[in-house]
Amino acid sequence: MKVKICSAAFNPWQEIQAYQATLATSAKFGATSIFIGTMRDYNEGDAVQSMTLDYYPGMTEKQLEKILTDAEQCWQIIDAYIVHRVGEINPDDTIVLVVVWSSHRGDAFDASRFIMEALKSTAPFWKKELLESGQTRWVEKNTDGYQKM
Amino acid sequence: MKVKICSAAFNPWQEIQAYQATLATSAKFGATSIFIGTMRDYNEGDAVQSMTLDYYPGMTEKQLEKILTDAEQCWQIIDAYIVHRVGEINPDDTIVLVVVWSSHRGDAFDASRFIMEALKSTAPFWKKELLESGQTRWVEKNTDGYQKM
Amino acid sequence: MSIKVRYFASLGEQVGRSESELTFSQAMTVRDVWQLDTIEKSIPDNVLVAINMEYADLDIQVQDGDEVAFFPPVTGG
Amino acid sequence: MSIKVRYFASLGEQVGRSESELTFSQAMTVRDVWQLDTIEKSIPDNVLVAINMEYADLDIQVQDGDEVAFFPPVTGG
Repeated sequence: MKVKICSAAFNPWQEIQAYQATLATSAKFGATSIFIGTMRDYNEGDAVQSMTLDYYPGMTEKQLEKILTDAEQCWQIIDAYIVHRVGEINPDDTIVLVVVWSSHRGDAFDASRFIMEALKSTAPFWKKELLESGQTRWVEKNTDGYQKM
Repeated sequence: MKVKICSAAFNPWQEIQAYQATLATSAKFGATSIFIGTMRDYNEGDAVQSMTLDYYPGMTEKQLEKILTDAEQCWQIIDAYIVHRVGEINPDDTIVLVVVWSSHRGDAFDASRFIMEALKSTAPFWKKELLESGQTRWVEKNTDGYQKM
Repeated sequence: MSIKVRYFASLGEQVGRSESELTFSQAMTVRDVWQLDTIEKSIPDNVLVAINMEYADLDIQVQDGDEVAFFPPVTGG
Repeated sequence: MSIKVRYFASLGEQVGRSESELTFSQAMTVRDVWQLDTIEKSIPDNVLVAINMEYADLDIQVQDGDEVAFFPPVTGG
């Protein structure tokens, strides 16, 4: 299991394939569940030009690792990988990638969702948006991923 | 939304990228949830050499399309794509790919899981395994993806 | 009237064929079709049925030109 | 004893700096640290606290050499 903080744009498909190639357990994972969060060009009704993602170097990695360890204790996971972007971000850029490899789909789905919710509520990242209007604003709170929007 | 039946091995990453490139709604999807089912080299305690996936041409596509339409009625989906393999399959080959693009992660997670469960319980596909021992056997029943194994 | 009957996967192996053409004059349900076409074989509890490629029940009456399919629990994905 | 205090994101902007070094002799909780270091500013309801990069409560007593961090609700992912 591994976490990675990226200060430059990354290609999620390359990241998944490169990490998957390192798994010794080829042909043992029947289920791969992947979540990709992408920057949208709008938020709360406003057009967003770009975003800055701030974090707490050291604690952020530690917290992401803790989330993976927690997930591993609740579900049967073969491996898991988190990549998270920081710094200047443009619309269409990948913000977060979560991948869980498991023998069975129930564990893969449960664990990937748990990881995303835990990341959204506990991993020290903060978004500051630059609106098309030129204004900047901090995003105040993440929404609950289990509630329907 | 689209479904595709493949009689030859396919690369899930290429499929996702090619389909995603056709989406007109770039920068509108914040969340992508992906599930990939891969052939394992064991099942129910036995080493499996290869597998044949039988289907009902015509009905299978129709049923997969119905599943996508049902998902679209329950969740806010921007697009969704299913690719499913048929014919001779080897360990490590991708059997199924489900991708859901949405504005929010709750919808993306819910819909992709719904699609997988509906596919597993209603899409006309049948697996016949060739064991390392040389015996063949039909897989009798899919397990419930919501129960922990 | 005449219908096409199809059997898939393990069910095709049990019945011994994957397709039949049936011609008859009286009204028949899907269950009757099974009994007529697979003499002496009782209908499996977990059988799935489709008429014209849509799921249906054993008690539905078949129509001229229908394609009736019988198959075991699905195991894709 | 001395500790390092850090403020992140909007909280750093509110407090007017991202880091302080504090030296003191009496026992202090995280809440005391906030009050000592950010005079006249009441502690926000939704503030999150970490000591040495692990989540902690406002009532925990700080130790010499600790890094105490205050930050707003997280918004990653």
